[in-house]
Amino acid sequence: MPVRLPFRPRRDAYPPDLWTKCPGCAEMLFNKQLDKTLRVCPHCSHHFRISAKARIEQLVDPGSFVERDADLTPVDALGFVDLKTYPDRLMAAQLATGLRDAAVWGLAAMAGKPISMCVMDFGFIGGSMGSVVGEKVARAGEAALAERIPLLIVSSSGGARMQEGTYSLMQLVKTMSVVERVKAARVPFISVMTDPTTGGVFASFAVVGDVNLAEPNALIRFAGDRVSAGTIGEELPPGYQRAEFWFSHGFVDRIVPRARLRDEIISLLGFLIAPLNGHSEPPTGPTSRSRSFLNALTGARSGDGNGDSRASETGQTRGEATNG
Amino acid sequence: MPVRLPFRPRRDAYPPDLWTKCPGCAEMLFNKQLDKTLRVCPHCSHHFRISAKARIEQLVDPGSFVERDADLTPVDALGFVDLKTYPDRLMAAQLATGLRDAAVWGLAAMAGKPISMCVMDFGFIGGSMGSVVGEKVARAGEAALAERIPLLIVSSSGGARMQEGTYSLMQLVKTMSVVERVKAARVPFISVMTDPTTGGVFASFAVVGDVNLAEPNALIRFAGDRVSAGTIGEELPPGYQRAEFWFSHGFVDRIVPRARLRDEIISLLGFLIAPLNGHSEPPTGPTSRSRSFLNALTGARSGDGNGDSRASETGQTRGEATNG
Amino acid sequence: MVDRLLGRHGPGESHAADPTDAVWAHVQQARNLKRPHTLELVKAMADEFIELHGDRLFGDDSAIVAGLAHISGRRVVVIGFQKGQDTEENIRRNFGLPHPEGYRKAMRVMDLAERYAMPVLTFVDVQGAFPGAAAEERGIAEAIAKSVGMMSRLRTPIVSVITGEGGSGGALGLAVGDTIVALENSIYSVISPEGCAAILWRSGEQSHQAAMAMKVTAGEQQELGIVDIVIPEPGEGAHTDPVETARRIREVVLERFDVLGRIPLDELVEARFKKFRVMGPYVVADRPAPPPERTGITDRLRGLLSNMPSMPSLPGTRRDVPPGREEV
Amino acid sequence: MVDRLLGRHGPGESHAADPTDAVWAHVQQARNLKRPHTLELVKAMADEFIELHGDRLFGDDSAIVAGLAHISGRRVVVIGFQKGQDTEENIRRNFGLPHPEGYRKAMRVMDLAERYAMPVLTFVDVQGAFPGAAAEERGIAEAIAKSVGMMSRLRTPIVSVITGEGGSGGALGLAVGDTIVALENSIYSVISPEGCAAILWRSGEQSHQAAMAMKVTAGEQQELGIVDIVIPEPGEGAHTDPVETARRIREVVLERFDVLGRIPLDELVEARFKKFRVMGPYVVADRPAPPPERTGITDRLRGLLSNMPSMPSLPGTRRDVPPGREEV
Ligand SMILES: [Zn+2]
Ligand SMILES: [Zn+2]
Repeated sequence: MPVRLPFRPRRDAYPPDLWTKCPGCAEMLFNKQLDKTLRVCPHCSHHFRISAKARIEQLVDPGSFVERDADLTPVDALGFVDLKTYPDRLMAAQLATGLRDAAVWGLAAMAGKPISMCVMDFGFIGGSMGSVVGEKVARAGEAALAERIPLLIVSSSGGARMQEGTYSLMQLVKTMSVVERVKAARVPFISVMTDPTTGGVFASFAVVGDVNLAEPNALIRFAGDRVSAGTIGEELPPGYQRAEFWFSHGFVDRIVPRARLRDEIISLLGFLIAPLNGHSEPPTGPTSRSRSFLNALTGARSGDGNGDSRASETGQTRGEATNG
Repeated sequence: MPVRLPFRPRRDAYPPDLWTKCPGCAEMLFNKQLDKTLRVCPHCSHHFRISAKARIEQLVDPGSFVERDADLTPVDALGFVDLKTYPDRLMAAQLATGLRDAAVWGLAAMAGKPISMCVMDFGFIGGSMGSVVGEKVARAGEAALAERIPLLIVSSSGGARMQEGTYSLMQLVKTMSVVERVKAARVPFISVMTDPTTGGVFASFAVVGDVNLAEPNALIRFAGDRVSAGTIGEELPPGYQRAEFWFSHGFVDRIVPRARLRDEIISLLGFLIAPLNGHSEPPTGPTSRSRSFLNALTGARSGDGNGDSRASETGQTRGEATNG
Repeated sequence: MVDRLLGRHGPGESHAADPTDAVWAHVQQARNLKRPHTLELVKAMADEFIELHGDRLFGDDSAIVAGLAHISGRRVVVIGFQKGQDTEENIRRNFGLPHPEGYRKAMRVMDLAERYAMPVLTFVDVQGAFPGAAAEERGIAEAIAKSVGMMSRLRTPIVSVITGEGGSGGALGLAVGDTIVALENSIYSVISPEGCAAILWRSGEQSHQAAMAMKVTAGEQQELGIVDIVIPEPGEGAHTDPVETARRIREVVLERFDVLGRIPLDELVEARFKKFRVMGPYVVADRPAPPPERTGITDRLRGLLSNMPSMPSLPGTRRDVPPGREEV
Repeated sequence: MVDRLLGRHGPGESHAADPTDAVWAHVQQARNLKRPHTLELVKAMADEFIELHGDRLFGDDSAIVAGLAHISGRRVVVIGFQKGQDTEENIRRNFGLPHPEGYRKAMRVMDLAERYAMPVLTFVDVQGAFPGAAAEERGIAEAIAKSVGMMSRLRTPIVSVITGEGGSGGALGLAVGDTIVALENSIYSVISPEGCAAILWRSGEQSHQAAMAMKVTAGEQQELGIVDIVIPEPGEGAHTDPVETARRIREVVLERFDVLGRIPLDELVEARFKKFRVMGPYVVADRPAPPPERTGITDRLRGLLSNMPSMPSLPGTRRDVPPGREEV
């Protein structure tokens, strides 16, 4: 459940300098080049962690993302102090990321089709899930439900946020209860697990997608290895708790390299189509409500099920993704 | 799936002489005494196989069982000949058991409450499931469904009956599709697995009870040990595929000695009460339909949920159980 | 022609005069590892295929594959057994023998089919479920029972195609369809001929007789009313022209989906229920039982011949009316 | 009185002046292995109890027990964690640390509860799910997620009673109820104090501070709105009088079932959804964020005192109306 702070520091994901040393192969990589390869090492395919903003830009039709509820801000309900106060930790994270908390949700289009999406940002206190993150996941799910459009959640989290105590734990219930409604209504839900997806995020919405995708070598786990190895004293095999481990154990449908992720999701969305009323035959196209909704929000053409009608880059700019 | 004929011969279950040697502890047991202990060895608790008739008498309120469809008779649709013809095998089994096939179904009362039940008889071609057995299981389920009374199935079977070819295989679908309807309608289903419950019977209705009970040490398995040990060449542990094995592997709720079986089922039926309409609150007592049905059929008082109101031994005699 | 019906096509086969040998040649043909399996067929049939993995409980069974396919513009869930075509793949696929995880993956993907209104196409080609302790103790029986039960009530059209070996409960676990199709050289049986012979004849050597007695061939199964449609195989058998085989399957399957897709779901599920509810003959004893039918080989071949150029029949019309109790 | 509230009852305990030590004594009390666990409680509460076993998938987890109970004439499904009371039982029960099979058994039995209209009573007392590789690889995360999801929509009343340690997701997997009850000396936390200290303080020795910071005690959890009802423990704690403890639990639980049972199922499930849907405070940024609340120990104890003689509140009245966004 907990956030384990000794994860790779944020510097690695957003280096201030021109070069980054690949932790996979130790090659020095030129950052501009790395951005062109979606922050995947061209030598060893190491997938660097990326921000929610970068993730959204990589996935959705250009300019189609409209952030919602960017103004939701965490509070220190417990008056929590460890080595720092929780407000100090929050402020530092907010300054470093420009986010108010570790998740961004909004509406977007993929291949011209509307989706509701929520993306976690590991750079904000380890992507930990407190009340705001849970709220954003829930609202993304509720929007998917209301509009009968697919829900896409990209996880990147150290787990529940200890500083909000059991409120953080309750976010597992909050998010799962919405996801259960999404599923009961036959609204598609695609979960993408990226490095890392752990603790309470893995033990709630991230693991129960209609389809679970994972990036190669992503760390995915419930119990931390300190717990697993230390407390229980078991020897842990190599590759333990990596995406490929979960694939072979039946919890991940597909391991998808970042360069193929957008196309795979679009392909899947071509199959997972919410029936018009949740209980009968599939629609032949987007519902009128979804269509007008999409048009209104993104200016995109309504999807015809054949792939690549991208929304034009009007209306909203990319920059708004994380600026709300 | 198949019947394995080299099971213990029927002689052991119905010895013509006065004494039986216990296969569990090698003690010689006086048959009349053995009948009083429900054919369980008083020394080692070995549970002898018993006929459908004996099973019914042990379980239901005295005189309450009314057999249905005793006249269903198998046919030789394939013209099947192995070392004998199928009709010859059928005739021998019919003469030996007084049954027309390996299952008996009917309506009865337990502690005054109506149930629909089907009991298999291993003495009839190894309790193998052909079209008649499948039909009787299905009809028992349909009666439970129609009357909204619990379904009780006591299995004792070598598996599907090879002499009826794929018709026997289709009995898995026939029975499961009825059981699915029973479950969807929230009608209780208790499965009792006795020695042996194997092949297609284990791989259909027997394993999917709301509650699965098993007699101690009963052989329960899908693949035969010739297949498991011979074909695959694995070493099989002691106790492999016995009731206790399935208990520890999560497929049997409770192992119940024969002497306690009736009481345990009655207790369970005190909990598993079909809601009046399958979708809402539980009834406070038997439905009026069930009550009149039970009264009409057995002369029993309607159950009040408190146990022991036995039906009087009027109307139907015990002897009809397997004579229909 | 008789040879062809019984599936004796391969080079070097003896044209046995003994009908038992002819049936056995058919069995061998059904087992030919070069026949196209699920992945080969779906690749030939579909414009797009995305395989889904894992049962979300324990593992991903490589002996059963499942995924989403676009076939001629139609979204279809495809599930089937996957033998290997060579030793290496066979080892990786556990010789096509599934563990419980395979059926549980199938059920998970069938649930997607129902929820997102996609018809289900299953390919059946399996000797039987894996008979080892690992499959047994993790509940292969439970997995098959649940899969059979789920298919019996799934609220979307299902077409099952037996492409090779339809072996016992392991096959049935994916073979509960509105329409049961079989490739000409396939077989379907309650137990393998070897298993049947070992038990009833007390000798595995009688497997040819057992295959004969169980009427395992696709044509015989159609005669018995188990199989609805038999698809003739191209050339010397499916393995000699997988692409044409896939084309023939696609044609039949799409026609079935067209017909089944027009039936309201309640009626479709009710018709499927009735289809299997009435399978298996019996008589009521107070009427005289009909004399046992002793079909000779001549009759059997005649039956095969008359059924061979089989035409699709309408489920829901043919199957809606239960046959009389003494139909056999 | 302060001592009592913080659960420092055992013989030989030092009456620590440091509030951190007082909280830690409470933690120790919650972990006392002599406290009654699920089977002890249900035996004391119920006229009849039939335990059901197995997840129908892989095994039977001895760390979670489930079954059918008659309690004062009412049919109730009881599910709970089961630590051992001595070393031998603890080993057999895996120290009360569940594997996925435990939650899957729980879900199977909850399904019976829904289908046969029995309310569900869960007892929560677990350090956390088993953190070893076997639990991990068989999907402890998936099992907990599914159990939480299932409880959030189960169409029957659910009352969860935290009797000892409410530890993390492992506890939550059985703790999604219409009403959350806690024994006075129990704790509830997002992570164990030791785990929290190891991560945030980089030292397990700060676990007392972590327990304090996370406000783990039943009374504090009630203040935070997580726990609805706190039940005072008899004598020197639940372990000193298990029968009286069970009696007090039964009284509260039956009252809750009476109230919850009168709510139509649609409303009940909607109210449960809303209860958890609004948990967790946040603000909207364009309004000034309230200054961080720094509750001192004095305030905390005052809070505990004022909440201690807690009365059952009506869910559906108290919880139906979402609190304002800035309620905390
Ligand atoms: Zn690299
Ligand atoms: Zn004995």
